[in-house]
Amino acid sequence: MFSLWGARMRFDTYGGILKTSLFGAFKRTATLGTVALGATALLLTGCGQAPAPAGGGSTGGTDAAANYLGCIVSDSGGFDDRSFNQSSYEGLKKTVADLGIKMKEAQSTTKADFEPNLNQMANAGCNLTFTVGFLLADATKNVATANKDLHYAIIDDSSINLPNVKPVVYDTAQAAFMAGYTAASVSKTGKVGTFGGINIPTVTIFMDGFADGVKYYNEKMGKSVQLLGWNKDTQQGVFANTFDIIQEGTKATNNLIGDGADVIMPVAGPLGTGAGDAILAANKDGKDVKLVWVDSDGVLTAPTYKSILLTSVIKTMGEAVETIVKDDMAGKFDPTPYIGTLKNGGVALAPFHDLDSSVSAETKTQLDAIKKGIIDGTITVTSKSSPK
Amino acid sequence: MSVVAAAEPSKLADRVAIRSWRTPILLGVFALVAVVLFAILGPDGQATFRISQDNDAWQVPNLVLPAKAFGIVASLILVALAVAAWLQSKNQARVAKWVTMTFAVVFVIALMVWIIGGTKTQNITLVGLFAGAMLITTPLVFGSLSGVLCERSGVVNIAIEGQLLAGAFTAALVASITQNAFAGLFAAAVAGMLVSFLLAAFSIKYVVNQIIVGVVLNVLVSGLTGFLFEKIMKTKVDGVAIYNQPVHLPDLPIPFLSQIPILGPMLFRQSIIGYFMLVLVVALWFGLFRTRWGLRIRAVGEHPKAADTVGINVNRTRFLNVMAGGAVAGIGGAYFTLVAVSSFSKDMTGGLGFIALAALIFGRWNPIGAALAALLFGVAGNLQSILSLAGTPIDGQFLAMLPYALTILAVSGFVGKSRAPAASGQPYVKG
Amino acid sequence: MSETPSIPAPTPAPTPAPTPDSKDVKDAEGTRVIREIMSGNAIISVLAVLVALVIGGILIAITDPRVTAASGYFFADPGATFSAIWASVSEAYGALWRGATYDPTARTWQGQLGIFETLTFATPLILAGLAVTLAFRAGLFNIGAQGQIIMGATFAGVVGFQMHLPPVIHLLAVILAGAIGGAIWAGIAGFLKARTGAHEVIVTIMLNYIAVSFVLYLLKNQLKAPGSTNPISPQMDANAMLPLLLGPNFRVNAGLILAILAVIAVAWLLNRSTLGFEYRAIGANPKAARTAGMIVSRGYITVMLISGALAGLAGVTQIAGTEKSLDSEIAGSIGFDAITVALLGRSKPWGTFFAALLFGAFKAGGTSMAVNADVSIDIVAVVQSLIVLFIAAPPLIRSMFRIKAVRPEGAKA
Amino acid sequence: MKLELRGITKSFGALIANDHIDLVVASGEIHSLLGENGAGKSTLMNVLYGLYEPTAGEILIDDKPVKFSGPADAMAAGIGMVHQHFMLVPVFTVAENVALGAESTTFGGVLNLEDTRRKIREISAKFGFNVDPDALVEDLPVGVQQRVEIIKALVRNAKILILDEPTAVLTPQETDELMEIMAQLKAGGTSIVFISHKLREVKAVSDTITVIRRGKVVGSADPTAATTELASMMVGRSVSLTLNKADAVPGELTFKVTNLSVMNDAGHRLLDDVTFSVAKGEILAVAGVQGNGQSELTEAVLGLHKRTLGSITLDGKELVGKSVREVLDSGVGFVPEDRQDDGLVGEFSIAENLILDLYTKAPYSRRGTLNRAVIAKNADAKVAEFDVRTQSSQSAADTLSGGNQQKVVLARELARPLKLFIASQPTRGVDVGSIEFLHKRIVAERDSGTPVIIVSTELDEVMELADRIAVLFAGKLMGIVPGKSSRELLGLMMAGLNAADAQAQLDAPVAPENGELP
Repeated sequence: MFSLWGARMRFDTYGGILKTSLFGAFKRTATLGTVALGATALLLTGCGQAPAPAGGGSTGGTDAAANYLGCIVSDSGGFDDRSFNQSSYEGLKKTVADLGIKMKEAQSTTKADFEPNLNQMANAGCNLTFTVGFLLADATKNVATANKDLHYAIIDDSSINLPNVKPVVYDTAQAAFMAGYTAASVSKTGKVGTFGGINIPTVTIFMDGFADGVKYYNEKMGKSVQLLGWNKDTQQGVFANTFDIIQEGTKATNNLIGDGADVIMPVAGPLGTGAGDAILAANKDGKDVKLVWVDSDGVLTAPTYKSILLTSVIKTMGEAVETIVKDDMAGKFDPTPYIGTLKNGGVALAPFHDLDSSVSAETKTQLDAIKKGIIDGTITVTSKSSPK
Repeated sequence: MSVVAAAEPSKLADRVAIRSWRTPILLGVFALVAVVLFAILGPDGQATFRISQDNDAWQVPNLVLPAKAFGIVASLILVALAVAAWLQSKNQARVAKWVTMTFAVVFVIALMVWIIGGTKTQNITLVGLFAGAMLITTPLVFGSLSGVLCERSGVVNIAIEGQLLAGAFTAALVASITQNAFAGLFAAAVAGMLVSFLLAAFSIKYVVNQIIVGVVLNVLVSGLTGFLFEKIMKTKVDGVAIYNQPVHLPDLPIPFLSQIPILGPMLFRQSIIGYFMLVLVVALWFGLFRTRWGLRIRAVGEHPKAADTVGINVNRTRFLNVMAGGAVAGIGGAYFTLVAVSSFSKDMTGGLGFIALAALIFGRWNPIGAALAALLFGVAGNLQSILSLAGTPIDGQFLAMLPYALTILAVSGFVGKSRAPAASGQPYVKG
Repeated sequence: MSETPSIPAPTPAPTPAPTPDSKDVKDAEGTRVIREIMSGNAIISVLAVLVALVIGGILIAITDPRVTAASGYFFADPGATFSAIWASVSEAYGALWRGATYDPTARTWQGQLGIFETLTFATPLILAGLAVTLAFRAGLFNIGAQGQIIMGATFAGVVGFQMHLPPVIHLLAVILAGAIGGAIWAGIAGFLKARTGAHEVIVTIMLNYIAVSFVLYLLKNQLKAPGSTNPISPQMDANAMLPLLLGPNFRVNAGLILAILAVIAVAWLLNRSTLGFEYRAIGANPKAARTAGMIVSRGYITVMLISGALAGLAGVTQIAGTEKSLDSEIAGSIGFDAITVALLGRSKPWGTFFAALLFGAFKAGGTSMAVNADVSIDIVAVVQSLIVLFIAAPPLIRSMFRIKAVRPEGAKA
Repeated sequence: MKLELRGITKSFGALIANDHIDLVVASGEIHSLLGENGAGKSTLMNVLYGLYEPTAGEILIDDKPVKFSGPADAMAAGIGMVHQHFMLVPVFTVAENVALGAESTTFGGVLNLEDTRRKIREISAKFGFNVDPDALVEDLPVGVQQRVEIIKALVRNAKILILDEPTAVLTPQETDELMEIMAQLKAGGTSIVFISHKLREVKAVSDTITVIRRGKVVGSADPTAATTELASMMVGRSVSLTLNKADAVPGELTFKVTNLSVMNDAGHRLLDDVTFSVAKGEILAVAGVQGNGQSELTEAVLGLHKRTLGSITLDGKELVGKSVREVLDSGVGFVPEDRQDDGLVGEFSIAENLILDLYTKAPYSRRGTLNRAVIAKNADAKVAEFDVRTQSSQSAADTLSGGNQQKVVLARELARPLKLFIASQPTRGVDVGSIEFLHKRIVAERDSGTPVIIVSTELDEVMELADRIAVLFAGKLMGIVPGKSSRELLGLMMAGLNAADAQAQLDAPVAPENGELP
C-alpha cells in the first residue's frame, strides 16, 4: 500500500486517487460486512436458532400468546453484560421461545435513555415491560404512572410502590455467603479476594455475603483466611469504577493475585471475563487461582473459564421472568415484591462442575448445613444492601 | 569598512536578570505540604514495598521504611531544596534543573511512603504495581507513538481513541473469524490505517480543521463499532458469540531476563505486541532523530514550506506518517482484544486515546518521553487499584483524576515547558 | 543533533516579541476554521445529511439478516434482495421518522406525538451547542461541554435538592447555580489558556474526566440520597423543577423556552453587541484585536465563562427538566453531540438551534428505531458524525454529486 | 549554465500573475529582475524553482527544455534559490538545515551529518562565511541565516542562484558584503538572478536588468541607465521620487521617551535605554535594519510589552503601565507594521475594520449595543475620503489589495483627534500610487500639528518623510540626525556606530567602498 501511494501520489492527481480510494474503502467495508453476515446467516440457519422475533411459531403458541408483547429495557450495561441484564434478557428470550409471545427490547447507554426507551415500549403496547436495574427506578415510576393499564417489573429495585409495577429483588448475600465459605475452604494461600465494578448495593451485597462466608469459615474451622479487596465494616474495597472497560477487571485481578489471593470473585458484570483472563494467564505461570462467577452460572454463560470456575453465585432471573410473564398472561399480575432467597430458590450456589473434586466432602456437607441454617434463620447473613 | 565592528545584535544586547519566583514558590508550597503531611502528620507504621513475587527465582528482600522517620528526613530534604531554589532564583535568576528534578523524585517517594504507611496493610507490591501497569501502558504507548508520528509531521491526531477502538474491534472480529491471532493483528493495523486515512484525507486534502476531524472520527468509530458489535458480534451459536472469541497472542517470556525483579514481569513476559512496543519506541526515537526519514518528518512538522523548497513532498510525507500512525495505534488497539482480555466490548478503550494524547504532550513529542509518560499514567492508574487493595483512606476517585490533573499542569507549563512542533495542526497549502 | 533531543533547551527560545499575550495570540487557527465552517451553503448541508443517511442505510441493509439471506440467492431472484433492502431501510428510517415526529401506530395519543420528545432532546443540545458555538467564534474549541454540563447539573442539583426555597425563587436559584457551575468549569480552561497558553482542547478534555470523578466522589459522600447506598442524589424539590409545558403527559419543559431565549441572547451578543464584536475579532485575528486595544486574555476568560454558563444551563435542563436527580451520567452524550451540533449549525446561533432540533429528532427517532426496527441506536452516531464530516468538506460533497452527474452510463455498465 | 524562460504564464484563477514572460540569463551573469511589490517577480521565480507549475510556457536550460514538478527537479537541474523569507527550520542546526533534502547517509538512511559539516566548512572557508555547522539556526543573526541559505544552494551544486529580495533584511554594510559574495560566485561561473525593487542595488550589481510590471516584461535596461528612467519603467509612468513637503514647524515637545528599555522573558534587552522626544508638527523617522528594536519601541508605546522600564509621556501623562485601550484613548493613533496580522481582521467587513478600536465609543455603540446604521454611514464616508477601491464597504477586508488595506487602517487611525501618530512601515508592499497618497496624508497629519513617528526600514522612505531621523541598532539609539543627513551616515549608524563616530569616519580621508555607491 505504501509503495502504491509513493508511486502514484502526486499533488495534482492526489484528489482523484483520494476519491476513488475513499469510496473504494467504503465498498470494501461493505463487502467485508456482507461476507461476515453471510457466514452468520448460514450458521444461524444451520443451527436452526433464528433470532427472537421469528420464534413466534414455536411450541405452546396460542392466539393469546401471539398477541402478548413482553418487553425489556436494559440499564447502561447492555444485554451482553454477562450479568443481570443478560440473565433477565435471556430469561425473557427463553420465555418467548417457550410461550410463543412477542418481544421487544431496548438497550440504554445512559440514564437519559431510560424514559424514552420505556415510552417507546409503552407506545408499542408492551403488556409487560421488564426494566433492569435500580437506575431505572425513576423512569419506571414515571412511565408506569402514565400508563396505568400496562404492567412493569423492575429488577434489583424495591422502591416503587405502584399497582402496576412488580419489584424483583434478590438477597444475593445468602448465596454469596456460601460462595465465601467455599472459597475460604479451598484457598491454599489463606487469602481470597473480591472486587467490584462500582460501589453500589447490587454489587456490594455480593461482597458482604462473601465476607460473611469467609468469616464464618474462619470461626467454624479456627482458621484465618483473609479477604482481600473488601472491608465490610467500612464498605470500602477494590473497585474498577466501570462496568465496561474489561481490562480494568484484569488489572484488579492481577493485583489481587499479586497480593496472594487464590480464589477471586469479581462482581463487575462484563469485567468478570477480564478477571478470568487474568487468572488463566496467572495459572499458566504456575499459580493455582480459582474464579467465582456471579449472577449466572459461569460455566453456561462464560464457558471459556470453566477450567478455573469454582462456582457461581446465581440469581435465577430467567425463572423469575418466566413466572411473572405467565402470571401476567393468566391475569394474575401481582405487584408485591418478589425477593429471591435461598429458600425460594431465587438465589443459589451453582454446582462446582469441573472443579468438583477440589471441594472437600466435608465442605459440601457444611454447605448443605449452611443453606439450611440460612433458610431457617439460625445463620444470619447481613448486608446493608439487602432488600428490605 | 574594517573600522566598523560587525557586531551582531543578539550578542550586543545585555542580558538582564529577570527573576521568576514561580518555581521557588511552587517548591516552597510543596515543601510545606510535605512538612505537615509527611513529618508532622506522618503515620507511625512502616511502609513495606514488596519487590519479588513468591514464585520468582531471585528473591529480593522487601523494602521496609519507617513511615514517620522517612517522612521527617524527606521533608527536610525538600525544605533544603526549596531554599536552594530560592537562593538560586535570587542570585542567578534561574533554578537549576537538578533541584526541581530531585525535588519531584523525593516528593513522589515520600508521598508513596506516606500513603502506604497510612493504609491498612501498610504494604504494596512493586512488581504488581509496575507489571500491572503495563496493561494500560502498552496501548497508551502505541497511542502516543501514533500521536508522535502524526504530530511530528504536523497533523494533530485527536483520533487516537478511534484508532485504538477500531484496532480492538477489528482484531477481535478477524481473529475470531480466521482463528488466527496474527491475522487479527494485521487487520487491526489496517483498521487503524483506515481511520487514519479519513483523518489524512479530510485534514490534508480537504483542509478541514484537524481537531474537528479527530473529534468527529472518534464519534464515528465509536458508533460504527458499537453498531457492528450489536449486529455482528452478538450473534451467538450455542451460546457462544463466535465473532467475539478472538484467539489470543501467547505470552513469550524471555529466559533469564524475565526473572529480573520488577523489570522482568514488566518487560520480558509479554506477547509479541509488547516486544514490538519496546522495539518501536527505540526505533522511532532513532528514526526521528538520527535518520534522513526523521529529519524530513521533523522539517515537515516544523516548517513545511522550508521542507517543500528542498524538494520534500510535504503532504505526501504527512499522509504517509498519518497512515503509519494509524497502523501503530491499530496494533495498540489489538492489544486490548488479543492480549489484555478475551473479547471486545463497546467503547472498551474507555478514553485511553485521550490519555495517550496527554502522554504525548507530557513526553514532549519524543517517543521515549511519551513512552515514559505512558508508563507514569499506567502506574498512576494501577496505583488506584493497588492502594484500594491495601486499604487506603484516600478515595479512589481522586487517584482516578491524577493523570488528567497532571496533564493539565503539564500543558499549563507547571511541569516543564513543552513545545509542540511548530506547524502541528496547520494545514499546508502550496503557494 | 549532538544533544539528546529529549532534553529541551534550557532556556525558552528568545522570541522577538514576548508579551503576556503572545501565547494566546500564537494560534489563530480558529480563524480559518470559523471561516470554513461558516462559508458553506444550505444545499451542501442538505446534501451532507442525505449522503450520511444513505451510508447509514447501506450499513443498516448489509447488516440485516433478511438482506443477507436474500442475497444468498441473489442471482435466482434479485428482486428479493432489493425488496429486502427496501424493507430493512424503510422500516428503520420509517421508525426513525415516526419516532421523531408523529407516530400513528403508537398506542396512546401522547405516544403518537414524538415531536415533543424531539423538542425535549433538543433542549439541552441547543444550550450546549450554543456554548460550543460561542467559544468557537472567539477562536476557542470548547470540547469540554460535557464536563461543564455535569458541573452545571451538580451545582443546580445542590441548590435543587439540598436547599428548600419558595417557588419561582428556588427555580431561579437553580438556574443561576447551574450557570455558575458550568462557568467555573469552563473558566478554568479559559483562565489557563489566557494566562499560560495551555491549549483549551487538551484542558477541556481532561476537565471532562475530572468532572466525572469529582461528581462520583460527591455522589458517594456528600450528595448521596439519604438512606440509599447508590451513587445517586435525592430528587429535586418540586419547586426547583422546570415546569412541564404541556402537562404531565409530555416531558417537554420550560427548559425549551430557556434555550430559545439563550439563542436570541447569543445571537444578539454575537451580532449586535460590542462584547460580541470583541469576541469575533479575537476569534478571527487575536493579534489585531490586541493592537486595537482589546484584552485578548480577558476575552478568552469571559467567553469561556459565558460558554460554560450556557453548558451549565444545559445541565440545568437535564436535572431540573427531565432527570430530577443527579448521577454521574447526567450529561449523557450531550456534551459531545454539542460539538457536532455547533459544527452543523455553522457556528451561528440560529443554525445551532436548527441543528439541535435535527439531532434531537435523531435521538427521539433513534429510540423508536431501536425498539421498533431493532436497529441499534449507534447508527445515529454514525450518521451524525458523517454529516459533520461532509459538511466540513464541501468539495467532497460537490465532487460526489458531479461524479454522479457526469457518468450515469458508466454506472449502469 | 544558460537559462531561458519562454512565454511563461502563471494564473491563479482569474488573476494572471505572469503574462508571457520571456527572459534569458546568460552563463555567469548577474541578471536583475526589477519590479514593484506585486509585479510578479516572486511568482516567476517560484515557477522557475518548481514550486508552481506554469500555466503556459517553457523553461530551457542550456537550450534544452526542462519540466519541473517540484523544487527537487529544479535543484537537480542546478537551480538554487534564496527565498525572501528564509526557508530554514529554526529548531534545526545549520548542518541539519543544509542536509535537509540532500542528506548524506550511511547504511539504512542513517544520517551522516559529519559529511555535511565538512561541506559547510569547505564552502565557509572558500567564501569566508564563518558559519558554525552546529549552531541552532534560531540563534543566528539574519545575515548569517542568509549565508546558510546560500550554502544550502551551493552544497546542491547550484549553477543558477536566485536571490529573492536578499537585501531587505541587511544593513547597507551587510548588503555590500553580499554583493561581494555575488561577485565571487559570478567569477566562479554561477549565474545569479537578483530580484529587487531597490534601484541603487540593482544598478550597482547587475550585468543585465529586466523590468517587470503587472506580470509582464516591460523592457530591459542597462545598469548605467538613469535611476529615474528605471523608476518610471518600473512604475509605468513618470514618478516624482521626492515628496513636496513644506519644512516642519516644530511646536512644543509633547511626546517624550526617557530611558526606555524593553526586555523579553529570557531577560534580553530588546530596547536599551532609549531617550528621545518628538515635537508637535514634526515627523521623527526611526531608521534601522529590521529587528533592531523598532517594533519593540512602537509596541512599548502602545502598551503591548509587559517588561518595560523607563518612562513614556504624552502631554505630561505617563503611558508606561497603561493598557492599550488607555493609550489609544489618550490620543495615540497607531499603524502597526504588519497590517494583515495586527492592523485588520481579514474576515471582518471594511465597515467593521474601520471601527476596530472605536467600537466602544459613541456613536458607534451605546450601552454595549452596536449601532449598525452609524457604522455603515461612517464606512461609506471613509471609503470615499480615502479613495478605498472596493465594491462595497461591507466587503471583507481581505478582499482588498495591500494599498487599499493600508488606507483602511490609516483612515481608522486618523479618524480621531490625535496627540501622537505612530506608523510602522506605512507603505510596505503598497503600490506606488498608494504610497504617494499615504505619504501625503501623513504629512497632512503633521501639518495639523500632531507629533508623528514613522518607523521604516526603507531608507528612501525615511529620508523622504523625516524631519529628524533616529537610528536604532541592537536596541540602542545610535543618535538622532537631521532629516537631510547623508545615506552614508545613516548606513554607518545602522551598522552600529553612534552619530559622532559615524560622522568622524565619514570625514576621515579613506572611505573606499562607500564612495562607490551613488
